[in-house]
Amino acid sequence: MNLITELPRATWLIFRMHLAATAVSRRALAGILFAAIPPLFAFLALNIGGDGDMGERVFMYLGVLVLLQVVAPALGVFLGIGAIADETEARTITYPFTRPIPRASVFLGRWLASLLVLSVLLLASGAGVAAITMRASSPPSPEAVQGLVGATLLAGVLYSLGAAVIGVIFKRGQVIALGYAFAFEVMLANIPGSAQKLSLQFYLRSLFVGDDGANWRSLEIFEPSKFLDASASSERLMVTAAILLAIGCITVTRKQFVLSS
Amino acid sequence: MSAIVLAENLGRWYGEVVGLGDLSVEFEPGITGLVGPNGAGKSTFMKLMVGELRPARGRLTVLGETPFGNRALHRHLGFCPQQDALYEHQTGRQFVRDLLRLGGWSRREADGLAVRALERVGLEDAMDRKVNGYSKGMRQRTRLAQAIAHGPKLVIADEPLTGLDPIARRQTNELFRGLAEDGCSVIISSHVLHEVENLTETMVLIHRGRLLAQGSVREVRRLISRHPSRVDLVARNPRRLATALLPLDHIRTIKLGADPGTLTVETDDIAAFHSAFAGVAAAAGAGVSGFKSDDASLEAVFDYLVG
Amino acid sequence: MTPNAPDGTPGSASTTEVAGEPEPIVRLQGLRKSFGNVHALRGLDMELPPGPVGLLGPNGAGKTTLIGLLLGLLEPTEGTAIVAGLQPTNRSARIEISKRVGYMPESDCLLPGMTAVEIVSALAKLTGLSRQDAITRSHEVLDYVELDEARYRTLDGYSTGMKQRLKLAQALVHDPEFLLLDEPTNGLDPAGRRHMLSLVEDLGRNQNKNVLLCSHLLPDVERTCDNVVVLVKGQAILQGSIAELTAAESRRLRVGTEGNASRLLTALEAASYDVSTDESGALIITLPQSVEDADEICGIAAREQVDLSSIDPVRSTLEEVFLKAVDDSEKKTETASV
Amino acid sequence: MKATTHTEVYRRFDGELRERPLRSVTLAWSGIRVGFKKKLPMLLLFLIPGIFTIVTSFMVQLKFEAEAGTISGMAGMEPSAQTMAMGALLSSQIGQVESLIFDLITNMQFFVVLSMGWYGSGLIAEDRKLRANLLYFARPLSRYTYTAGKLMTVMFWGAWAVVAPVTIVCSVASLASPEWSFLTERWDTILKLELYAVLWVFFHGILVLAISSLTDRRNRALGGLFIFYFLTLAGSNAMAELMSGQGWRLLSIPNNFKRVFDSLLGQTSPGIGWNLESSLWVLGLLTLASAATLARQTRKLEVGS
Repeated sequence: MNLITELPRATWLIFRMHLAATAVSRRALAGILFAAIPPLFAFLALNIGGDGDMGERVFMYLGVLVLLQVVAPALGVFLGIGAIADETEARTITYPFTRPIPRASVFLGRWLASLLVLSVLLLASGAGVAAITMRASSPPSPEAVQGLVGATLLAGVLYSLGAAVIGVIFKRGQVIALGYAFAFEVMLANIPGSAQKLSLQFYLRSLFVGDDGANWRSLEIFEPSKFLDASASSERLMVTAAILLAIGCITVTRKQFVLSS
Repeated sequence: MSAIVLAENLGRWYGEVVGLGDLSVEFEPGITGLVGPNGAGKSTFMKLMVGELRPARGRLTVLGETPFGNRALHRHLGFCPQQDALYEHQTGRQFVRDLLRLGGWSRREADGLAVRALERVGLEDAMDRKVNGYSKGMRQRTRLAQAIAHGPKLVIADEPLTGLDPIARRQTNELFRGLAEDGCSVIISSHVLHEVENLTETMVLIHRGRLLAQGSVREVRRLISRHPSRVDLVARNPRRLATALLPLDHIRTIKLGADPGTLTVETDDIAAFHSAFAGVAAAAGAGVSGFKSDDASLEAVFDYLVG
Repeated sequence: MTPNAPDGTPGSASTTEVAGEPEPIVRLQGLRKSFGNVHALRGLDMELPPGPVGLLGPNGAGKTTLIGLLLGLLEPTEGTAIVAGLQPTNRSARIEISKRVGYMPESDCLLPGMTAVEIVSALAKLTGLSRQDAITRSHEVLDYVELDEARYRTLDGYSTGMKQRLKLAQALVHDPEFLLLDEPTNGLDPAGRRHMLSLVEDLGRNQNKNVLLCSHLLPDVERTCDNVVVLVKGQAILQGSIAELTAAESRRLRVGTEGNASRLLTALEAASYDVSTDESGALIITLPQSVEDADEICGIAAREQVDLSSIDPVRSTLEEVFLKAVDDSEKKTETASV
Repeated sequence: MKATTHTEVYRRFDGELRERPLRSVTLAWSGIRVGFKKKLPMLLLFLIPGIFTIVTSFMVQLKFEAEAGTISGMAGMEPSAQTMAMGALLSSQIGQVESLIFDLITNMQFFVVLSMGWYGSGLIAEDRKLRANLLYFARPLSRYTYTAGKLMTVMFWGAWAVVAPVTIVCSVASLASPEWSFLTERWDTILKLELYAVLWVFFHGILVLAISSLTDRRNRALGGLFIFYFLTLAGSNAMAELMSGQGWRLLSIPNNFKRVFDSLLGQTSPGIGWNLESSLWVLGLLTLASAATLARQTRKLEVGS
């Protein structure tokens, strides 16, 4: 059987196996808890002590500060890092690797399963915040909602994929991935200047800031900034994702995993 | 007979640490025991055979194929790894079934094969329980089940008997014999030599990453001439027996034991001793009641070679 | 025995002796332990005789639970467990017990990154040795297990054999009178295994330690222990001396041949011997009343030109005894349940 | 002399077994020694606080010099009115020594949390994974001693990164101040600063340990710690921006420590309008929750499961 027909089939099987495992794991439970926080905050902000007149503000603040900047990277790293690293750490990688399937399908299947769980969590979280704030007076514009939720989902794809690739390559991958997402990114993205363009957050923000960055200006705590237009930045994110995916698949196919005994 | 595993100058290092030095060996169909002291390279060799690692030097073919990432080979290969790792959230049945499905079987077929394999390893009562509740021996047998479930031509098992209680061990040995009868080749590694010895005559002994000996224990023993063989005898009248044995020209020493009635003989040619003994003992009439050469055991051979 | 011991009595920490009859180090009476619905031990009565004792049992027989109880980590649901004359019912008794018990766990359990001396001396200090004692004593026990220069290296490069010896050393560091060794030969190669067994044997036979050796490798138990306890489904189904359990049968011989076994069998049957073969192809011969030795068998073999390779009285191995005991107890529970 | 031979292989031990009071220190020390062998976190732990400490020390030095008006005090030159004014300006720009030290801790807190997490998240998780608890609890050792030992280990690393820099900066301040006035007149400030540093380390240490005891994978513990820390931080900032209610700031651990610091040193910072009790409640409850988690999890370890 050739690789073209074999890869999707094996990926699908691995995907199903890992999905069943991820869905019932304590990791997913922790994920649900974390994903529930932005909607919870939105609800509290509008109902307790709030004047109910700031649907848009609440949406933008929670969406950017909490959902896009913390929840998406954190859950992305947390769920994505395990794609291969979990199996090498648990030393179970031997089982799929001694089966007649392309090795890349193990990476793909497991990452896709994590991505599905992650996307459901992020979508639910984003939709929750949107639903709560849309009911308030002065709700966020549908474009902003679409843009931000879309950006969050794309963030999930990129962070989880990046973490998965780091997990394939490095032994202590999680520290590197966390360090990148929380120390490096946060620093780069929030310092004005062209260094921003090195961070994923910059492109993700470009997706929802609106034509002249109007949505961004409503976030007063951030410096005003010049962004790319949405289509160009989404294009670049896609290219990044494709490169990461290729690196992941090739590394898994080529790399010898030496398991500690 | 064609070789199922063929290694030529095979080597694999972990950084500066040698896993396997320079190994050239051929495995023939049937059950083969891969023995050697800790750190001899048994596990590295097995990982190379199943394609978990790539050789750093030399050539290795298994069933005529190079193992690393070779899907065609993995269809015919079953591997029972040494590490006690399973997918903890699954039941034994799910575990074996899911792995079978990766081999292309439909859900129904895979389930049938999984149940059969689990029955074969004696887990039929426990197969619907989660593996994290299994005892060590049950986990070991689950690993074995996934290695045999797809009807492979070659089963490679790394220390499959470690941690098993005697009952499970007896069952596992029977399982290996059954597999061999069905025409499946089996390579098992072990430290516990007398168990491999119960299972097969054919051994490959490696030490420090090199081949030290191969063949049946008995043959290997014959090849080692630098050590005389030792024979322990028990007789009512040991001195008379000693006198009768002394003229045999391959006898090197005869020693009366501390316990009354015991006698230890060292001989340069154990086969000649075996063929001469019955006649000499019958003629001497010394009342022989025990006769045993410890050196024929695998452990003794192992000690000579490694020692 | 230590030839220069200042006096003949065992060390000061030994158990109280009652009228020459030594108090068993462990006495269990009707011991039950349940975890919810799982009954790990169901009425265990056991007295450990002094000296090395083997504890056998299939996986899941309750050995882990028993060890937990003996270490005073668990409390029995019912019944009593007396270890070194103490009942582990309160904290001070438990502490007293843990000072007199040395435990070598089965699992790997050694943290990488430390050297052997560091590990043993740290654990010694945790047991209550002073700093000076801990260092001296660590080196003593490491000498005893023959962990030489490697003791100054970190664990990362240790082989299984070295780790096992290190685990034994830490169990010995406070010189306990009762040693609980859980699978000490697991994963060892023949040389390592022999070394470990010689240490266990020395501790049990020469150093007057009460050793409880848990092992799945019955030849190990047979070699090092005087007595054996077989645990199945939370009950002791067999206790006794190994020598008695595996006593040789003087009237039956096992004769090994270099080929041609069937020819010898026919000839022996013709000479009115009662002969059968075992699974390895050797002949099992029952001697008639008038015959005392194997000379006649040798004569027949010589006449038939069959080369003999061994003659041995039939002796049941501990493995056979164990398997039979387990089978019997299974049959018993089956009939009970029917 | 009476002839004796000493050929025994196994030596008896007749020494005394006592429950020594400092056994948790033994446990901590062995954990620390293992930690010293890890290179990368060691770099993180020493380099970054090191840089921050040097910079802060320099600033403190500068401040005292500016106050004394010797900022451009070249040899033989009288301090002119101009340099005096410049000194005063600089002095007001640099701010109080206390806030310099607070900024020091704040600026490096993420690195310190990362490195404490790196060291600490494996402390109980790896014991669980390897079942090393069997070695510990088969000895006369209670889980309290065990926990204390582990806590000391993680606090040791925290202390290196937090308490040591504070001490160094305070020493520099004492040296730079005219006639040791910083030490003699404001010794209570030094004590309070140290107290604050120790509190900070204790709190984060117990948090790290509690998360570590919940899993047997150090990576998961580290991930959990990070998510917890950053989610509360970002959430509290966002909510506080949205709502004028200050209460939301209580969600973030660094904010609470800021409040404690202000009270301790009698300062007021902009944007902190809640009372000390609330912050103490939040931190206290978190500490209590961590301690309860530890108690429950180590109990499981103690019975060998």
